[in-house]
Amino acid sequence: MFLPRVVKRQEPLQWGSFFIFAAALVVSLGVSCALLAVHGKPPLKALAVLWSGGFGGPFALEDTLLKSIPIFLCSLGVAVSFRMQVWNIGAEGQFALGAVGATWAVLTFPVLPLWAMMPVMFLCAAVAGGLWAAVPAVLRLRFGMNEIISTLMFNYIGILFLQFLVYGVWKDPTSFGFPMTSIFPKAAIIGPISPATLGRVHWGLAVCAGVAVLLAVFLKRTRLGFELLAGGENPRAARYARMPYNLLVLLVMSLCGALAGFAGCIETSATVNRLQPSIMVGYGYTAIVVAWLSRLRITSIALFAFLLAGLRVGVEHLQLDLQVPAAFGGILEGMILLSVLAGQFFDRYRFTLKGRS
Amino acid sequence: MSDTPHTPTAVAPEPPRRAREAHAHLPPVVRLEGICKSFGKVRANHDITLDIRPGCIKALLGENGAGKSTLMSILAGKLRQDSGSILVDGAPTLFASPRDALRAGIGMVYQHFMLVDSMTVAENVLLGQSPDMVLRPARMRDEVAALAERYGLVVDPAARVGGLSMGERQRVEILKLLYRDSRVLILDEPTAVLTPRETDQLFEAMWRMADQGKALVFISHKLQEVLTVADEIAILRRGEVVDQFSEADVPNQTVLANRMVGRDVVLQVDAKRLTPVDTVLSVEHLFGPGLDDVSLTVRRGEIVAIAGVAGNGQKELVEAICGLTRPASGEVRILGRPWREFFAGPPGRRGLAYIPEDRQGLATCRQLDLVDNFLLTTRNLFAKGMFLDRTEATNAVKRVVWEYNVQPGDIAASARALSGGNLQKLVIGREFFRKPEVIVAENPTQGLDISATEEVWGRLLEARSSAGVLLVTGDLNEALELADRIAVMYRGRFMDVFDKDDTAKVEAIGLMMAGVRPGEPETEA
Amino acid sequence: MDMDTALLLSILAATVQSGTPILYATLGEMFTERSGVLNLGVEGMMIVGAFTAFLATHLTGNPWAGVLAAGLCGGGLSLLHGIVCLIFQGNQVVSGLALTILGLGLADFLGTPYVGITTTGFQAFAVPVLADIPVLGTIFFRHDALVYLSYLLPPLFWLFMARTRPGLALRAAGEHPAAASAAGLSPVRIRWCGIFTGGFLAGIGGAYLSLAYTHLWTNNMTSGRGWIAVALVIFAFWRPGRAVFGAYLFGGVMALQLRLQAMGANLPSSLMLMLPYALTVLVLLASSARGGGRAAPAALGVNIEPEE
Amino acid sequence: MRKSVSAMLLVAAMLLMAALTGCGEDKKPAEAPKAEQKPAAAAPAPAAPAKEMQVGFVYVSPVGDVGWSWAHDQARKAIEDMDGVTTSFVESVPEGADAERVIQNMARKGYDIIFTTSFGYMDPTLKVAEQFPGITFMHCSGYKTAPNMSNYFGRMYQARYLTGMVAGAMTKSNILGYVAAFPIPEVIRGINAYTLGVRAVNPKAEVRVVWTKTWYDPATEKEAAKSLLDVGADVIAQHQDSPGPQEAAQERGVYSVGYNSNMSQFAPKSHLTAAVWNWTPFYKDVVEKVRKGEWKSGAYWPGIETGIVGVAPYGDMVPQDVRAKVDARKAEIVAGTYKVFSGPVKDQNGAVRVPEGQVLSDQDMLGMTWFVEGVVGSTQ
Repeated sequence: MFLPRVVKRQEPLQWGSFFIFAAALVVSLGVSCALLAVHGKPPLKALAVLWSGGFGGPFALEDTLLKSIPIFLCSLGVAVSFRMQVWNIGAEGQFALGAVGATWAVLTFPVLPLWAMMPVMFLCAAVAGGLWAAVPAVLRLRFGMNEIISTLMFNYIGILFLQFLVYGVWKDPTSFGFPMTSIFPKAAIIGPISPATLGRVHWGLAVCAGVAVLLAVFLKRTRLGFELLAGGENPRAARYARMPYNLLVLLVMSLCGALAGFAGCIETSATVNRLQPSIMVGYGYTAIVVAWLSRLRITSIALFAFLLAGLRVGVEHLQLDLQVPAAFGGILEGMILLSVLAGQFFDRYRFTLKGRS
Repeated sequence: MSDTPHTPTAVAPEPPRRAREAHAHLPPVVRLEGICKSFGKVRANHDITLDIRPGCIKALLGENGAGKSTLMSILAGKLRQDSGSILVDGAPTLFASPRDALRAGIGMVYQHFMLVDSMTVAENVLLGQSPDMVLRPARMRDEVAALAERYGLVVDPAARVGGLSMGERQRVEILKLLYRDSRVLILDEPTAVLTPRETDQLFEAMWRMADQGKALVFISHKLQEVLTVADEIAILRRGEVVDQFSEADVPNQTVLANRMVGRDVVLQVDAKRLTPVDTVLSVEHLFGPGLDDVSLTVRRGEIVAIAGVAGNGQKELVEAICGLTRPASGEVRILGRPWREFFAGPPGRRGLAYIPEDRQGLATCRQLDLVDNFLLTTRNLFAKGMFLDRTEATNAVKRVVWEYNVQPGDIAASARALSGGNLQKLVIGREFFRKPEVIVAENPTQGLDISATEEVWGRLLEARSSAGVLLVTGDLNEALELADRIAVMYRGRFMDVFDKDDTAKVEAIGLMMAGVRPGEPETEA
Repeated sequence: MDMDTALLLSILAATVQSGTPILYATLGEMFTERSGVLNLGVEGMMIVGAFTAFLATHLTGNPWAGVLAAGLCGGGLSLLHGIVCLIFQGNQVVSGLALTILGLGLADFLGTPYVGITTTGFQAFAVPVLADIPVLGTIFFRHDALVYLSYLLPPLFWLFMARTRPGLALRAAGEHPAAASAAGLSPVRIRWCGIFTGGFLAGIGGAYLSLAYTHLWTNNMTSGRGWIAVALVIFAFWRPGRAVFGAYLFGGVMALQLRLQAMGANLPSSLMLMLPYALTVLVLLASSARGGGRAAPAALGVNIEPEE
Repeated sequence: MRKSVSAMLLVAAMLLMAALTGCGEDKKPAEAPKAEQKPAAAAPAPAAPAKEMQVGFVYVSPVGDVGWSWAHDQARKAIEDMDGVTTSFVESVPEGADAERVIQNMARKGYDIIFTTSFGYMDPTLKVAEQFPGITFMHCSGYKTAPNMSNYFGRMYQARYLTGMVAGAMTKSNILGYVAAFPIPEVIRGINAYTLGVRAVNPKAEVRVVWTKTWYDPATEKEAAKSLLDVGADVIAQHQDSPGPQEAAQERGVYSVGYNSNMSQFAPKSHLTAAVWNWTPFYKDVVEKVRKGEWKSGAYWPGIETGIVGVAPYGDMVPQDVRAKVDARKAEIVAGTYKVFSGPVKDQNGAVRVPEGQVLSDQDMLGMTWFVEGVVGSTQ
């Protein structure tokens, strides 16, 4: 019998975890490419297109960077709540509510100047997204309701609520009845940072940087941040150390909602300049993949958000050049998540062949 | 720890063995030969050789951590040995899983019962061994009832396991093994969860089983019990068999104890009495799940020990006192402040310190480093507004690590790098850093070696000068060594609270642990 | 029969029909969860089932081949969850989510060329005698074969769990895997079976959508039904009887939301479409408030650590 | 051992799936666009010498849906057959930010004409059009234009009106069902025209509307049709791409009216007729004009007279007199002597929206958000 057996690792992996991640990536890309080959598409060329479409060249990088902004913001929130073992998969709905909140601000105070409009817009987005996330948190704390299901259902409800508004009361009277609000006033549009050098990359990137720094300081340097980190590590110990567990759950959920709300606000304002149902393209779900891959390290989140944004952009090129269906992106995301998840096994265990008598 | 010699257990004077000799001539059922097993760098078993004979009760005696459970888990197929072999009926056998061991007729009653609470007794007994595809509940019940009758293990086959007492559950565990005609039954610390009366019943059942030709292995660290029930004794120390005795040449208790701990002295400390002053903890008429009208006061300058068999409400009481569960009714006052007010904020200076039994799962986070673990309960001391002063915290951790001799002292390493004893030292260092005035310690020396135990005891006695200490322990010796007053807990209430000098009551602790008040006639527990 | 009664009966009949795919998926997930594994990938397995059912029927012309293919592929996809959680000790929540993402992607990717084709599939037929029972006949016995098959599942499920040896073993693996292991069973192997069976049933639930509900295939045709099934398992306290009730409750709401519009109710359609999702939240809230979580298998979602 | 068995099972299941798809592939007629064999144009310069015209299409749904995108793709294939033209398409492009990126990619890759065929592509198309003034953009179903961007649509409501006449003549219960996608003017206009057609031959009939909020969801759309059947409708019309409603009608043995293309293959026994698109002549014309440099920006809204919309062949059950009546009205519309929205037209509440003798303007039709009298339902 030469079957390997499993042994618990005594020392944590250091650099090995990087190789395991790389291996997981190779496995998932390999499986996906095999599928492409079965489908009659040249897999190597597809990989090349995927790469050049997402990362090869200034246009690609610009697109990827743009797309990684909302993914990054959603992922930050999801990562913090996953860390607390709060399975908030409602970033999608919180994103929608953030967009709704920002739009409400714009429609209610259309004449505010830029310096007042921006804070009001972001505040409303954060409040709307945060409250939308706080409801499942309260339901969990008060009634023990499973937050996975409730946040997911809140996604559907939130998106339909957005539709309800856009098809109804918020419909632009001059849009010929089409479901969209009127174009935001200039003051409510997040503009490009430097059209000459950075193309369409807008100030949302700066918001990301700001949020990331603040969050990093919050987690590393403040008492509440410490409680979040430790509480997520071991909920029993958190109770033992008399951390306000309920408050922490409420806090991470609201934080996640607020961050996803920021993302919704930025997408609405900077990318489409108005609210319309089509802003919902599943960033909230991609955020889950990013969050799990990066395990709360903010720099990793940035990296993986960029990677997965590039994947999404690259897949569009695949579609254009090789007529590969858009769903290929989903396959890649799913496979990467599954194989990385499986690969994390090696953080804690190793296989060995010795020890059989 | 050795069991205390002055615990009066109500044991029948002479084992009612009838068929002892019937099996004496038979060869061993199982022979362990040169078994070795390591976990990482820790050597749990080293070159162990043992015979297990039919009709014979073999005791495996050793301290916590001596390697008894590891050895038996290997025999039961749960763990795999690194080297060495298991001979069943003389033939070397490889156990890949408990299933293989069960097939070979070897079964184990684990310390933590392997029972499914939501199923009935009969279902649990027949789990994995009913021959039919379709279950017939009535027939299952009859079969189990008949079996229980035969070995004197009374339990209702139709009852759900979740509603049974610990003693009843243990009977179910044994029935499971008997049902599948196991030839070797391993009982891992079976008396830890039993009242003395239940212990006697267990011993009777064990003798009955041995008489019917079963080979039994009795794992324990309690000398008295081993001497009462065993036919043969093997002593394990630090993963090695240091001595084996057959019934004829069993030495006296003191010699056994010396062999077990590896040195002469049974640990004793010099606990000078202090004069208790103000009341720091008071519990009045506390009710709740598992608690039935508990009242207690602890004063500064004294140690109050709660003795009792595990599972009689100690955990619930501690959790209520330490703010983990809200008391259902009744009043808890800590340092004069009501429960709700006291536990409103994070732990601070001169408050309550809780040293829980579960140091790995409750008191620390395995993945975090020593500084973060230190900050768990001291974070309020290093808070500057909403921020944390990590530099100051790091310095404090360095001091504590040095002062309490925590090894290895790398404060950037994660807590899982520490052994149980060192982790306990860190926890105590952390809790005492806050200069607490109420200390709740729950089995603080469980799993610790002698020197660590000595140190922990010393720290607790020292802390007594400025604090009131509530010591919850399953180890009667510990209670008697450290405490000024002792409360005996049974089924969620105190049987009595008395001074250590009240010898009459101290003598009766064993009875009280079984729910019998001294002077009252003994009733069914 | 007057108009209103006829309408009511037809709504109830539609209730049974739209409840059926959810019932399959719910029972499947319940089976998996009873073995101690939480598989949130129901949506993914359903959609893969819907696609493969359509494809196999399209190729063979036999809808039963489609059902078989759907079961096998739904089960096959669920085995990925098994690999991640049973072998590699991965987090069950995240693995399930990944499975959903992957399943939706796979079905969409492979299925794009088949959008817009119809296939034979199952047709409704009245069960002789039973269909003539007043009221009940109309509601229950004028459907297709997969609906009739679904009537057998809950009692079979109950019988299996309560009255068979493998059922006992499965429950043990979900409640206390170490106890199952100590009893000589292999909880890991049992969980493999639980995962596969759950995937198999979810696949058939998907097959119902593309072979009986309609005879077409399209992306996202499960539209959240898999998630509703996950919620219903909690709502049902892990009991098959309540699962039937829950599935038909949702079928009823889905049938009703469109009929309210057809009857001329003047409500914004977005709000109507929220109904099933809002109901999921309410229903789950009700069962959580009643302590439904305590009915969960004790070891649900907890991986079995490998022995050394 | 156990693990390897399960792994093998898994592989087998995956292979099965892949094999099934593979087999399916073979049976499908080869229709891979030729563009994919060519290396992608490296130079993004839009002014590259146009030996070969490159025409790109952006679709909102899969081309296989036998619906909206399928109809456009039929025209694309026709263009592909023209000399010196190559085409490529991207399907299932979500409206919004992703659309902008896809269109931009096409523009960067040097396409000469880009057709964007869904309403939601309007703003993205406009944005990209501003960046690439040398490329011609054609946006379908919107209302915005730019110097290098036209919008275009067809007067589908004319065909809707004619199918309504057929339906109105065939109903017995005087309740007609209409499974509608989204409450946008295009759909509302179709419902109104259909209702006017119905009431032209059967003034007592009413049209009930159910919104599905889907363009292609067979399950929901079929269920919606059933819900209409349950309230007594005996003719079902639809404004989605899936044949789900047609199926529902056939199963209940009532009539149906299709949309986009001739849907009789899905419900031969119930399919009365369908309002169909035929984009080929219009698209060919656009390509020719661009090639010759005669293309002008504008809003194009051709009607039934150009053949861009039409009525599918009648089912066998449609009686001769009904056919004659509908054909006669079609001739009037083609000749321009009859306008669908000519007064008096009342809305749901009975208020006159178009007075006697007047005709609704194109502007009003494009922004229509109210139902005509005879429609039961909400426009939200």
